[in-house]
Amino acid sequence: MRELELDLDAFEGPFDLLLALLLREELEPREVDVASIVVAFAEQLAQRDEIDLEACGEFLVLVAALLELKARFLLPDEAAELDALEPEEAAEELARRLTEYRRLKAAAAWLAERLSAERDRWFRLGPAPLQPRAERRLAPQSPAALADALRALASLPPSVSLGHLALRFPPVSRFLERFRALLARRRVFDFDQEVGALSRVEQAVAFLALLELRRAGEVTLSQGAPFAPIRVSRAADERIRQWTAGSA
Amino acid sequence: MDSRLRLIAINPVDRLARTIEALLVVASAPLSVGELAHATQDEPERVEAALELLRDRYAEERSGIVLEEVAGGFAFRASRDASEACARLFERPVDRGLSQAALETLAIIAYLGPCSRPEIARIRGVAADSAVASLVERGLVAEAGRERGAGGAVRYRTTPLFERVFGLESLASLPRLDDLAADREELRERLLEVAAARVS
Amino acid sequence: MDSRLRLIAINPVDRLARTIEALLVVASAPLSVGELAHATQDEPERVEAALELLRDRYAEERSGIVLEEVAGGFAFRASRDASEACARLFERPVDRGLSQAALETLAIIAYLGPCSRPEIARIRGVAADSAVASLVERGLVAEAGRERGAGGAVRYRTTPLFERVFGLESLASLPRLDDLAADREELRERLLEVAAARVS
Repeated sequence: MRELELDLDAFEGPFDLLLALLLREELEPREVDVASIVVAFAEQLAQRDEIDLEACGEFLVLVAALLELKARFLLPDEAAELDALEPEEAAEELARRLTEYRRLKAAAAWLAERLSAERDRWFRLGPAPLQPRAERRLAPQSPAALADALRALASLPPSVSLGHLALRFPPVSRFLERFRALLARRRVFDFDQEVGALSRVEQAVAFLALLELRRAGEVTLSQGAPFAPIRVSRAADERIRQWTAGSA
Repeated sequence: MDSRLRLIAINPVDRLARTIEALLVVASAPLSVGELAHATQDEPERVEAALELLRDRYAEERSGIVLEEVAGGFAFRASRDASEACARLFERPVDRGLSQAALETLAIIAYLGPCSRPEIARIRGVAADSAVASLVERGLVAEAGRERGAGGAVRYRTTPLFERVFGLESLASLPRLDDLAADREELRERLLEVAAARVS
Repeated sequence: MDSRLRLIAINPVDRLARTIEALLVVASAPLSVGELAHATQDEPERVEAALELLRDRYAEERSGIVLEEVAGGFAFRASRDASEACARLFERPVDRGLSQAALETLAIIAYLGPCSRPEIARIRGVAADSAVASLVERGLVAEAGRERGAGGAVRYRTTPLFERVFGLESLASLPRLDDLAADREELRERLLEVAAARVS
């Protein structure tokens, strides 16, 4: 049996190994030492910190396909009755996947070449040193809104009995909906600012709704200090980092 | 073709200036003469001569790119005649309105005249720090000295931008609040009274 | 002094080119013709004419600042002959090159569009987690939603920085995969031969 020269340094995955073996012109399937491939793969696994189940699964499928080809070659007559799976099918599937991988390997080689060719192209990462400041603009506003705001501050709410107020708790669901809608539009909001204009009872119910959202894992809460404004942010924040000045 | 010939043809300071141009367009902070000399491996005196050349080439009225000397060194900026186009490039979407907290804070400052944050907090019954900060950032209010001279709290007043946004010729054209108080002082007292009553 | 005289003296496309120069020198990312037309409030055709003028003025060998068409827009960069000087002062976004695993992962994401880690692992035959993490850290790829909406695996796409670092006008300027792997037929035939061998 031919001695297999396995280059473990160049070994990046089961596909690399199979490709190397199959493309070696003189190699016949019966000469493939499947055991040494398994050993090479196991050694590779041992060098890693954690076992990658996905890679192991892939490897098993490929080794099985290879073993089947080899078994059918070694036992041509019985093999036809052993299994319903057509060897052509197995080969076709293997060919499809190896071709796909091979094309991407070629693409990776092209990228590597391009990267080194473009090493002398320097450009600025991040904003310009004297970039003009982005201005926050506000649509025209009505002065009546100012008068209304001050009038509200200058008048006491009508005094009603506390017992009556207690009967009129607004439903928690109202605030759940309101905060969810708010978080659909904004990543973060200031709780105090949001409920500042509400009555104390409403504020209390709003706070219950906030705790409910936190319990459900929909929001995260932060507060700089006791009694400081509570900041509410979306739990799954999926902002996409576009331009990063991160260096290698 | 002949390298000696090319050396004579290209003015060496001009060549240095080109390299400095390149460095300045990549830099994200102003570059000092020292940094430029290090990067170009050239003498600081020659770097200064090259910068003089560039200052002339990248001058206001002559180019859209202007070389500016700032505290940390030299940097490119956009020319002044491009400022409108730059503003459009960096503009953010227009906000439709202000938060309730910002609106109340703005109303207090507009009607009562210069106010400090503690004063606004007393009237509103909640801290005013973030509301004031957002109004300053928007340019609707600005600092206006301190209460009782140095050491007192910073006071804030409305800006001309505030008047433009609210379509006011001046603060005198704010809607009248005669039903609440006769003048500014009375209004202030009334607001503080109500705030105290609200707490109790 | 005489404004009519100055209007005649300045070629209007040249004036537009100056404004575009200014925009490009402060922009944080390449600007498309559309973005430039919006910022300058001018016609896209005239913007293109002005860019042609600038492309000539800011050309390699002629200026330290070079205008390039990249990542779907136009941007300034340093001329290639200033590369050594730049290397003394700045850091590259991808400094020590990329590992083979990272390059393969990058190729998969660039060619196949948004991909999840399991998909990448299926194509490469090994886990892609650390390769994806290193690409995200370098800003070459970024998250792009999830497979089958919420709950699915996170998918990744290449960023504009990827196009810029690799000097691509857009993802469409990547070479076709078919051209890269011309011997795929050969591979296929060889495998089929292996399969057919048992029949004979």
